[in-house]
Amino acid sequence: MHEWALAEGVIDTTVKVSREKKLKEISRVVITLGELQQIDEEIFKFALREIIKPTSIFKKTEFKFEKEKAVLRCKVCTTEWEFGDMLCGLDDVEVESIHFIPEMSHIYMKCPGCGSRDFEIVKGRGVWIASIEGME
Amino acid sequence: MHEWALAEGVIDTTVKVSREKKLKEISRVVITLGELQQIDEEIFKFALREIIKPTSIFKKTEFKFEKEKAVLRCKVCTTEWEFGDMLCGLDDVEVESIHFIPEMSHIYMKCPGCGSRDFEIVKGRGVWIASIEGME
Amino acid sequence: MDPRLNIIAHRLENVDRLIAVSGGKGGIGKSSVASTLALCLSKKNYRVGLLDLDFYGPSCHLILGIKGVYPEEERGILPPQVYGIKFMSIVYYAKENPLTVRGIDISNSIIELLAITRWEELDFLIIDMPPGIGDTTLDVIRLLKGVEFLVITTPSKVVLETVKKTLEMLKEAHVPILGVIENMKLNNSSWTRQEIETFDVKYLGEIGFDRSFEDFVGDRNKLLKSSFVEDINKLIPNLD
Amino acid sequence: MDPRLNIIAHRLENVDRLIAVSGGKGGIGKSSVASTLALCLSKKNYRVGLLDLDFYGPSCHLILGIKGVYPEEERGILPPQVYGIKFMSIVYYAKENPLTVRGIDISNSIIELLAITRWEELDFLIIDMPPGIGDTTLDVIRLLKGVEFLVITTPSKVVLETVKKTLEMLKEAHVPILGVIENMKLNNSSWTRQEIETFDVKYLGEIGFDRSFEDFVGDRNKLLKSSFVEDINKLIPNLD
Ligand SMILES: Nc1ncnc2c1ncn2[C@@H]1O[C@H](COP(=O)(O)OP(=O)(O)O)[C@@H](O)[C@H]1O
Ligand SMILES: Nc1ncnc2c1ncn2[C@@H]1O[C@H](COP(=O)(O)OP(=O)(O)O)[C@@H](O)[C@H]1O
Ligand SMILES: [Mg+2]
Ligand SMILES: [Mg+2]
Ligand SMILES: [Mg+2]
Ligand SMILES: [Mg+2]
Ligand code: NI
Ligand code: NI
Ligand SMILES: [Zn+2]
Ligand SMILES: [Zn+2]
Repeated sequence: MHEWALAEGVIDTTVKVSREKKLKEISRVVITLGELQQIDEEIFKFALREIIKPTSIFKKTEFKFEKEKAVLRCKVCTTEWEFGDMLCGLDDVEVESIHFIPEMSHIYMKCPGCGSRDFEIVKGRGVWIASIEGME
Repeated sequence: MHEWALAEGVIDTTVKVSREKKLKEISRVVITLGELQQIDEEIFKFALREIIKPTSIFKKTEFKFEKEKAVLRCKVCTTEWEFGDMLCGLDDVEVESIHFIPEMSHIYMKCPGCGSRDFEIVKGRGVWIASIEGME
Repeated sequence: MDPRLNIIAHRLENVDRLIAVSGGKGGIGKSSVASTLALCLSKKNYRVGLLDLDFYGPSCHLILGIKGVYPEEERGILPPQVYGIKFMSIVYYAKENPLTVRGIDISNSIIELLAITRWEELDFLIIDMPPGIGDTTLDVIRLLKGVEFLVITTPSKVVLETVKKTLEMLKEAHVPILGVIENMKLNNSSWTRQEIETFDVKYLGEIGFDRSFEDFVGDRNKLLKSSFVEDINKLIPNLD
Repeated sequence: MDPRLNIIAHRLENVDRLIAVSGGKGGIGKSSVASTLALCLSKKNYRVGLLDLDFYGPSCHLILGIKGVYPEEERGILPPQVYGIKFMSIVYYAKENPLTVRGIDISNSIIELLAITRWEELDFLIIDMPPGIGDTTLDVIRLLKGVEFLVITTPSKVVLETVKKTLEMLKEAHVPILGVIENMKLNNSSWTRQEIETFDVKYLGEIGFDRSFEDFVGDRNKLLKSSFVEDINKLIPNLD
């Protein structure tokens, strides 16, 4: 349940935006869940619901989740690949390290083209707020 | 005339691409000149012409230049600004350092919003090949 | 929008003092000072956290002899408490492996760690910084409001030249500098003190070169009896 | 497409050996060894270049006492020749200022420097590496084909732990490792040698702790008479 800490980040940021934009109600928050971090959507939703309880601007909020595949690109040979293709080669401890700190993927993955660990996380890293909508 | 070295990079890369794509003639190379590096277009064109002399694939090549304004974004307060707005505040030695290594701009510029030097070069850094067109 | 940036300040709101042990240069004793300082403060019954942010060469766990512990997962992660110190390090996740990553990944890892770690109430959070003034230093400055820098140097000219760059950078960014500690002192030269004072920065004192320091590494009880610890204890009152 | 990446190999095609002096850890004597090695090789009439890639703490110019020179601009830039060494450093452009930049900017600066510097014919290009195994190390590995790593360590356990990470990373990336030099040796312990050899890496020899080294810093003539130089000269035959 370390997801809770990230859910707090989403709520906190939304509250901040609502203040800046003087929104009285938040109608929709779209959250991107990058594949690399392997966040459990149900746990995340549960955490969000628990955290917002006392806050009125969230009375009618819809939390929409979008999953994003993780794409990695090698800095040496420019090969691109998806994390999903490699997941089965990883053990539980490795997946857990990546779950906490997605960059740990550099320890447990290599470029399938040239074997280098010098790759970029192009997309699908972790939790991201795609948009926040509300009414003034 | 250190422009020459970068022009060699353009020609060399174009030759490499022509080999990979089996192009017999290069019809057009579009080159982006980022404002930050303050490259002189005439010098650059002259260097290109001199370098390609012996190489046949460049007989009918048009080199098209596109200037790109340099945009910087502060990592602390997210302010965005243009290099052009700050250029008049820099002396010759400072501009020359940036001309050689555009990242030296971090020494001579600050965020106009908060004074931080922790900013990103969003675009308009230096020489870039936008496209290479040719015939097989 | 990055949901992590905004929550970091909340994670640290009950930490009284954030002290980043830095210097820009490597091998000057940043990790030795950070680890020992945390140990000494905890001995004095302060509530202390120690955060090792040198991801390429994490050392605090080696110096203090910390192993076999792992954070608890509870609405984030709770750093394990060792010798009274709440200890957080990338070694929990990277184990003994080299981290073959670039600055952007270091930055993202630090942001993640700061966003999920629950320090709770602390009097001091000591942060062991890597060499350089790159991503880690810039992120600590932008994300940890109120952070104070404790700068280490040695009696070396080559070292001081780089340390001066760090001091300049911090001053220019209006980051509070607690002062400078001169480590690995071999003689009585006051050259470093003079150089530091022309910089208008406080010279906090010195730590002697301790020939047996390496023998104590990894053994907290021996460390506590070292001249290094003696010197650190003398410096603590100057940190206010 | 980045026009710089492709030209770098051409800039170095007439350089016989590219040697990156590294270790992952700071303060172990990378810059001291790199600078002195370049000096000694040049004394032996080799054609030598020295490239300082530690952009946060450039030190080679300080150790060799190089100042008042600047590259010539001619179809790129030509490094000035000092004491027979073609010397390239970020100090030409950053002067004495701290470089408040992130890894991505370090990477871009290095690529730029490698793309425009004309080394011409050289027997050796010695590269002084920064601490860490981040952007600089990764770029040197990906862009300088044929580069060999010369790894420095000291008799310290804390240091060796980080140096081992660098060795592991290099081995895993199939980068040639010339071997390891043990610097700042104070006694006759063979502990480091044993540790290195279990790693299946060549132990090249040692450099003693030279108490007067700091007094010689910046003065090439004094340096040349130091025990440090004596030790380096003994090691040179092992670099083949
Ligand atoms: N006062 C001291 N006396 C003797 N050795 C020291 C002292 N301070 C640090 N060291 C040694 O110096 C080396 C570098 O110390 P470390 O704390 O790892 O530096 P940094 O974190 O700045 O890279 C280690 O081998 C350490 O044991
Ligand atoms: N063999 C040695 N004897 C004494 N001092 C040394 C020796 N090698 C290096 N030093 C000193 O150690 C410090 C760090 O050396 P430096 O070459 O800057 O290390 P690095 O480049 O690895 O950070 C400097 O003060 C230098 O003068
Ligand atoms: Mg308080
Ligand atoms: Mg350290
Ligand atoms: Mg040759
Ligand atoms: Mg160095
Ligand atoms: Ni979790
Ligand atoms: Ni020029
Ligand atoms: Zn690859
Ligand atoms: Zn700003």
